[in-house]
Amino acid sequence: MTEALIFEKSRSGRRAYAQAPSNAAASSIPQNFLRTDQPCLPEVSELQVVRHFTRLSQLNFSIDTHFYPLGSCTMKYNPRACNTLALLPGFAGRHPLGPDSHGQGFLESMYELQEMLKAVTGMQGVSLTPMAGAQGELAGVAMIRAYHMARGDTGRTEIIVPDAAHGTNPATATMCGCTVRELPTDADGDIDIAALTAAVGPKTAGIMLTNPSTVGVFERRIMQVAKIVHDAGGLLYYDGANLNAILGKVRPGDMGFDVIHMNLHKTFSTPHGGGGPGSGAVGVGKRLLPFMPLPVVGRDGDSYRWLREADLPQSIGRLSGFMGNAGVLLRAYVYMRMVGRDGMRRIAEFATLNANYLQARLRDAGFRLAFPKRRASHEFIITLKGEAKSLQLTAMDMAKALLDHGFHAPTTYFPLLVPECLLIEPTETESQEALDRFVDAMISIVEEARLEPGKHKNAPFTMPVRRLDDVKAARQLDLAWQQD
Amino acid sequence: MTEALIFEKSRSGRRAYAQAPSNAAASSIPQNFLRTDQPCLPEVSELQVVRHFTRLSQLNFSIDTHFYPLGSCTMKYNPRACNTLALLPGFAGRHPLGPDSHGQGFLESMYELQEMLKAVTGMQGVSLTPMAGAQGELAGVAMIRAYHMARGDTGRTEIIVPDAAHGTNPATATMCGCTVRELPTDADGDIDIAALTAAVGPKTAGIMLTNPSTVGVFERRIMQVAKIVHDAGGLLYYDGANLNAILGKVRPGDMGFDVIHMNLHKTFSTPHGGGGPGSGAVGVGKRLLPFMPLPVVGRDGDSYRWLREADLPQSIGRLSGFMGNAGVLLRAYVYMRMVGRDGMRRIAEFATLNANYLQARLRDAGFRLAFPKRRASHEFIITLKGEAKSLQLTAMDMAKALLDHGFHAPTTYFPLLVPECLLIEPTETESQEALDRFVDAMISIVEEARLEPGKHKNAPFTMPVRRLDDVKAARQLDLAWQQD
Amino acid sequence: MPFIPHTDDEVQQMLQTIGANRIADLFDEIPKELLIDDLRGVPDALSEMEITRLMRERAARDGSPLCFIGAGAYEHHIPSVVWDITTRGEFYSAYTPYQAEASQGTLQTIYEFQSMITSLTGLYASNASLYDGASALAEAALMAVRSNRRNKSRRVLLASGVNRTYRKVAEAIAGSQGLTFDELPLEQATGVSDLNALSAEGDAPVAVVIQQPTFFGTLERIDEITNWAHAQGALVIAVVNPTSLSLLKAPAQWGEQGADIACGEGQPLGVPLSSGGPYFGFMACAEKLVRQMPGRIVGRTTDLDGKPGFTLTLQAREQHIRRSKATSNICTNQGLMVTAATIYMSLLGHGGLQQVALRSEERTRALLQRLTAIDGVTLVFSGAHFHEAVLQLPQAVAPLLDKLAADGILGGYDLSVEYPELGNALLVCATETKTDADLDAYATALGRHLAND
Amino acid sequence: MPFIPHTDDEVQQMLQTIGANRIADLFDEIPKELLIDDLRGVPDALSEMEITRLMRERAARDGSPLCFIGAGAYEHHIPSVVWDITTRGEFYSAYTPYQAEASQGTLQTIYEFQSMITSLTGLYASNASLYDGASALAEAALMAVRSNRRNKSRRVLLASGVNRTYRKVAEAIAGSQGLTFDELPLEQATGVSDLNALSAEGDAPVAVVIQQPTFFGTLERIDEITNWAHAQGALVIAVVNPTSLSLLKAPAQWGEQGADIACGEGQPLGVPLSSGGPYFGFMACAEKLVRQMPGRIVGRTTDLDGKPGFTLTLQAREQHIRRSKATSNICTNQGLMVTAATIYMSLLGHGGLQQVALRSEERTRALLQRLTAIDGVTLVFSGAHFHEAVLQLPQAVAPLLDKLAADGILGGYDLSVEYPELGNALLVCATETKTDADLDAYATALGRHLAND
Repeated sequence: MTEALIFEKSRSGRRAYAQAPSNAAASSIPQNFLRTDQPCLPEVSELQVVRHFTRLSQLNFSIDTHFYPLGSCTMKYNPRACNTLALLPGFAGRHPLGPDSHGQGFLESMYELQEMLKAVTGMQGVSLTPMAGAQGELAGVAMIRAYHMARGDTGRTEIIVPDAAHGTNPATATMCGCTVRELPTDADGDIDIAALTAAVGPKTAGIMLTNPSTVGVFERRIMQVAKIVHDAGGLLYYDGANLNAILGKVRPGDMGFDVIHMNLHKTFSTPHGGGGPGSGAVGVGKRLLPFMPLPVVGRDGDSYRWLREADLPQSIGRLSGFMGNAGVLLRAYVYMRMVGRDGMRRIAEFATLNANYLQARLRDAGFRLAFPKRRASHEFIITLKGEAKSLQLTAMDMAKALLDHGFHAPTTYFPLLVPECLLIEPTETESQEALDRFVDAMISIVEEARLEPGKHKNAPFTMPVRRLDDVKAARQLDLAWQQD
Repeated sequence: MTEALIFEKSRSGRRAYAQAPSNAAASSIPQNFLRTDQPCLPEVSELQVVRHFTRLSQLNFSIDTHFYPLGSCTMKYNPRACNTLALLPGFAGRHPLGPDSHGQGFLESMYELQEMLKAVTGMQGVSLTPMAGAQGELAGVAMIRAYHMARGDTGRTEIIVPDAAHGTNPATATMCGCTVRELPTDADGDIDIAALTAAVGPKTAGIMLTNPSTVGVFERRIMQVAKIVHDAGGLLYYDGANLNAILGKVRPGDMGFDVIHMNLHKTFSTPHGGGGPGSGAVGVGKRLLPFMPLPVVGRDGDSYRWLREADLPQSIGRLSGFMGNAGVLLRAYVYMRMVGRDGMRRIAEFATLNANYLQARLRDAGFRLAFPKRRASHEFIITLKGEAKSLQLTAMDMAKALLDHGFHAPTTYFPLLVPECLLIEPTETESQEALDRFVDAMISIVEEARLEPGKHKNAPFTMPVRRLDDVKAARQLDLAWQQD
Repeated sequence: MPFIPHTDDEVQQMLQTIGANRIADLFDEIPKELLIDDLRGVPDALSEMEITRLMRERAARDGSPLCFIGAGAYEHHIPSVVWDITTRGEFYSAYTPYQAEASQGTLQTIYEFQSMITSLTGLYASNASLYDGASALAEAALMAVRSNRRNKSRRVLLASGVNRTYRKVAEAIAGSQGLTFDELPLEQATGVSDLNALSAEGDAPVAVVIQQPTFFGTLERIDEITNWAHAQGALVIAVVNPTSLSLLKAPAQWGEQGADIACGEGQPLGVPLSSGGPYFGFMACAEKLVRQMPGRIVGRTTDLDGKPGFTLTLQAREQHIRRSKATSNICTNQGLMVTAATIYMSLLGHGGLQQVALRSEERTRALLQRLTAIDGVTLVFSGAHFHEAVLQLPQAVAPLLDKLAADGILGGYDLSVEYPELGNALLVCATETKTDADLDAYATALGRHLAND
Repeated sequence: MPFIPHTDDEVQQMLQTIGANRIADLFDEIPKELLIDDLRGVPDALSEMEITRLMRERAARDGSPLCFIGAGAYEHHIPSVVWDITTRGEFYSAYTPYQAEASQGTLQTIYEFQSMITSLTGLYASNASLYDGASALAEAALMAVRSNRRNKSRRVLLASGVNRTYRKVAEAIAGSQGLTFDELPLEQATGVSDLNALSAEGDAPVAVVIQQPTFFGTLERIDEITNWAHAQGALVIAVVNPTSLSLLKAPAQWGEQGADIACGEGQPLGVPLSSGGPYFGFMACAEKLVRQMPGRIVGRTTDLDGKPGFTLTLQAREQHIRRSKATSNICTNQGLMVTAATIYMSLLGHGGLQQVALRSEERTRALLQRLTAIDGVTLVFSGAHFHEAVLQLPQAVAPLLDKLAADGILGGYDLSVEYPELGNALLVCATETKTDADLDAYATALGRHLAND
């Protein structure tokens, strides 16, 4: 089942007429400013649009239709109420430059969101403005840089990053004009302390860590790591991608981190939307408070207002045209209020329970764990190095075969240091049965491969398309439909 | 692809906790009133509910996903705005017994809807209260009965119905305590005038007609029919199932009808919802005005109110607990306002254009029309009598085979008088390409049957289930899930 | 042309295929004198933007008052999931599932709905819905007459607590077939049927209708009346509130043999108040009556491969097959509402529905406590209530309700019109949606208005 | 436990499988001193009913004022279809389409979006979106520096009409890599860049940014500036309003060679104002620059059977592959907004989008006519405007805006803060959503407040 392009359904002169305003008088704009060609937007009826995009939607896997155990992405249930309430006309219709007097309901919610995020992270201040995790990282590293610069400590331009880190970490360091120094991971998934000690020095701006780390285990010597970095004059950055694993149990602020970004679209369940919008709110310790990105919501007695340049003169500045992904923040606010104080802790507990259960069941079924001596956090890694060799069943093949079994694939080939790896994160909102069925599918795929090695090279078999030619996609670029 | 029952996903103690109110104090109701067993509602999480019903929805064909050329059902595009606006909190939250002062926005819309429906039908009064076409029929026949009774004309208990009529017509007559007299249809699809003349008499309460009729053609001698029935003392009932075919072109009131029901879920595009809710508003001529079912919206200057028993003392009474399917009426109101005066006529014109085009293309492709000498109205009939014999391709087989081609089946085996018939209604919202593709599918099914007669006995092949055993369903009743 | 996809070129091509010159030619079989030129009375088209603005203004005019009216339609919290999923195009824009293989989503949903209704009522079978609670009672009465052939009576006896509007609707719908409806007298102290009147009953009725909880929110003596009715050879029809069934005895458990038919208004199960509809009626019955049930019924069966699947069944009862001999003329029912209700019940589960019932009952008690603390306001009926109750006011009800409405409070349903014998009686209701602040607001406003007079 | 499905029995079974006694044991690798007991600062959970009530009250408090503010975010009618379809679970709750075979819906939608953006801009390729218009400009500036290796400058020259907030954002994001931003002077009479200043320019900038229409709603001399920039060896970055592109010259047509990169704010294409986000930035570029583009890009390819399909492509540019050498650190972008915009553009088509543009322009003219008829209110810049314009008021702007806000009218954007040299300058905007009555209401209120002082 595939769907023709919307352009192929277009007929010159067709129109969804209820959607255009009445014909306007001719433009008063001089001819030399006007375009002479006609852009190829499709000319289709309203029913055609509805049918086209409804059918396209059905070609997707999604949380609402499938178990989606994607490591490092926290694909938990997105409560519907969050969306409904964020789209209430009073919120959805509010102009970003409208006066604070017509936005107290919104601003109060944002202020309370800042307070709740401070509480769960143990930080001293929160700015909601970054529009995704990577922008939160950028804000964080920029604040670290600004801190050193403000102290006249201008030589600190190195950011230390573990080799297993998310790609956004080194990419962000570069964007902030820093250089990257990679740190090896030891056999049990911890940071190599000797290497860290050797790495820090007068050039150290800071270190970027995820804890639990990207290999799915908690960095046990985090306090020692913090001391080494702080003693060397650097600051600690917490990548919040895995915050779900420790919510309400441990706080990055207590571990010694100076700055954190939170992926609200992971931990606080705002929708992933097929690739965004996210939200990368940042939290800071005392040292970085003056440098937070603008705007931030402040409170004067019973009223709320945006803090601007005059309020935070040392701010690293603005990262968005207005004030970040406000509607995403509203969804996160609603989610946090529905989960509540006790629910926060349960998120970490049940996410961890599910991950450890799934890890135990897969281990018992014969799969090889990347870090067998460790507790799983909310995710864990298995390696198919053996199966790739003996059964011609690579991590990629397993991923595609799982699609045929009605499961979205786990994250594959990340982190890069584990060969043929699957990074599996079940989240707290999946039931035991769902996990059991997933294990059954993994087992049966291996059984099939035993009977017919290499069989899954051609998987998936039941999707709208078969396996796609990525090499061709990159070599013979076809990035936009062209009218014949 | 099928989906387990929601009960099979239930686990004792599981709950969508955000959806229940906080625990209440114990009930004050004495023990003897309380139930002692626990009803088997499923115990599932919110994600499980979302996933279950989202996946179930994907098992359906629908207008939003497929061309749905179901005769006599007018499966046209249901504009999304109609739903959105009917669910605005001020409308959706309004209690039916709330004071008129808190319902002027709703009542004004209903008053204007009544006026617009009067305009398009040429009737003198409209009551919006019937909740579906069949209830509109009941209201209509009850009014006819009440009219005769009020005149002391108590012997008029016979309702004349063409043999091709919808089953609801005779069933309604029975429900109103009348007997049914069937009238044959002639070879060109018109009423047999001689038979009509013979049928009418002092027992005649009225006649129920659809025009264009259920065989898809306009009853050309409608004025003569009206005269015969009226002269005999009977009244004429218009079954509005096919009103879409003549909207803005001809008005039942002008044809001589005394009462009409409209299927707002057909002509005025409120959603069919997998079997309702519909709305069967009735329009009446002058003679039946006093008998309209309650309530009706009245206007006093600038304010609107429900007319009740005191306002219409001869009313046939109430047909619903409150005032009918108000939310459906709102959707129809929005639709009519968006279509507007000129759009009404275009509905009939383009529905008729599509039907005649499809009829011509199928005829040219070798299919046999049931009434080849006639214009199609907004629908038409082909008979597969020949194909059933020569290719073992019955109307049922064609219907199931069309599903495999991505088209919903036309209406099959109705009207009963045409053997192996398909009643096909494309509606005005389908494009020429959609019709062409449908013709292509019909042709290719016949081609397949030529190559392999009887092949489609086993169709469909690509649906979530294969052809279902209806006989077993009726013999071994399984109407509800039972806990083991 | 809103919603019509045709371009001018296509129209010309299509006419050519047909062999017509103009679209008008396609109407040439219609007598010329019938064709009209213009539709006076229908205004010019509005764009979606314009109608959106208009309807938003109208909806805003109707506001969001604090509502303490029940009387057959109840404000409950409706989870966002319910209508988000129900209005998915695949449910919203599908037809009645005649083509079963292409309608398994709707059919399985109905099967699950039927399972839930049979479980709540304790009865054997449920249909796929009727229009609403009132018309469901009319259909139940007709069904009882069809089923109870030994009893030639066409008289239906109603317990005193049956909603009077339901009676009117039953009379309007079933009256043409000669059914008559009588009402048992009300026991003034308790607000339920006076059982002493049963012995005075003459000819056995064909059916007895018992509403539980009653229209007044009181609890009827269901066991006694059910047993009496069965002893008379009458069938028993239960009219029940589905929320209450999470708490109260299921109709199948009433008396020695249980009610024969249960029906009621499905609105409390996730359906918005929406000025009275669309709601849905539900109906369940004992095994022996299933072939007399009106409306659609879904059954589970198997396909050619032996896999389970769902289909409409027992269609021989229905109008499209049986025509004038059908069990009812019903065709379209309230499918989408049933989808919403099935999702609602799945989300709540038994425990959640019971919490809604318990919380509503508690809220009503809390409201009564506050209101009867006001001078001159008293509770009319003794005994247990579900989530509604009748108050006696020291003044005429209607003017007081107007004053409360001006405060944004809908104070209840004025019983003095339909039940003048009850005096200045007001039926009030509080569901789980009402906070302490809401109850206080009502009590304060009522107290103020009564003190000012 | 909201949203957590586990029953107590299941938890016990699962712990047994793991070999742990309690859930707490699963956290035994975490240093004990780090574990916290309680989360002060997070309130107790609210049920969906409770949070619904709370948020409805807050949203109602923010109201629905009549809005004449533009300044980078524009109120347009959003057809119901757009968000009904966009929020379908299959779009809403899907992840970035890394597993292409299970994500063809999202991928094809993005491919169609890219096609629409390239067609509107006239450029070769579009990415799958950036965060918003302002950050898109920052990325475009960085991209220009990467692409324009012959030019060693890191100075970016901005036309006078570039949104000042965009400049601030570009400085915050790109400043750490040594990029600096200068602004051409404003020609006071016309409200566009003073071209005389070009000859005074010293070192050639690496890129020139031209916003069309300008922040003031005026129309920049795009051809002259583009040609000048290319002559200097600078790349040209167009910042454009997508609605206006249905009417105005496409960036690829600017000057002799066309702009090299176009970017802008996608919000006008069906995205609600929503206090400033989520919106989306779009970006398109000439063929030679495609491998320097940041963000995701979807390509069409074929599957094992040769059937067409869609996949993420050119991933070697991205952070998850290239890490510290990536074109940007962007990962998550604004996917759902792109889905909405694609549906919006499909519904409107070229003709509909042009009608929106024309009608907005006409409404703004009609507004200006009414407002400049008020004593002391004048239009600041001569020449053509799109759907925004600057007015000079006879009084300080801020207090007047406060008075209008009290009337439920948001009168525009106060320019006097950012552009004190313009005096009491107010930027006003009227889109197709404004009726004559709306315009009259604004004019009447403004006239009244000015007359009263």
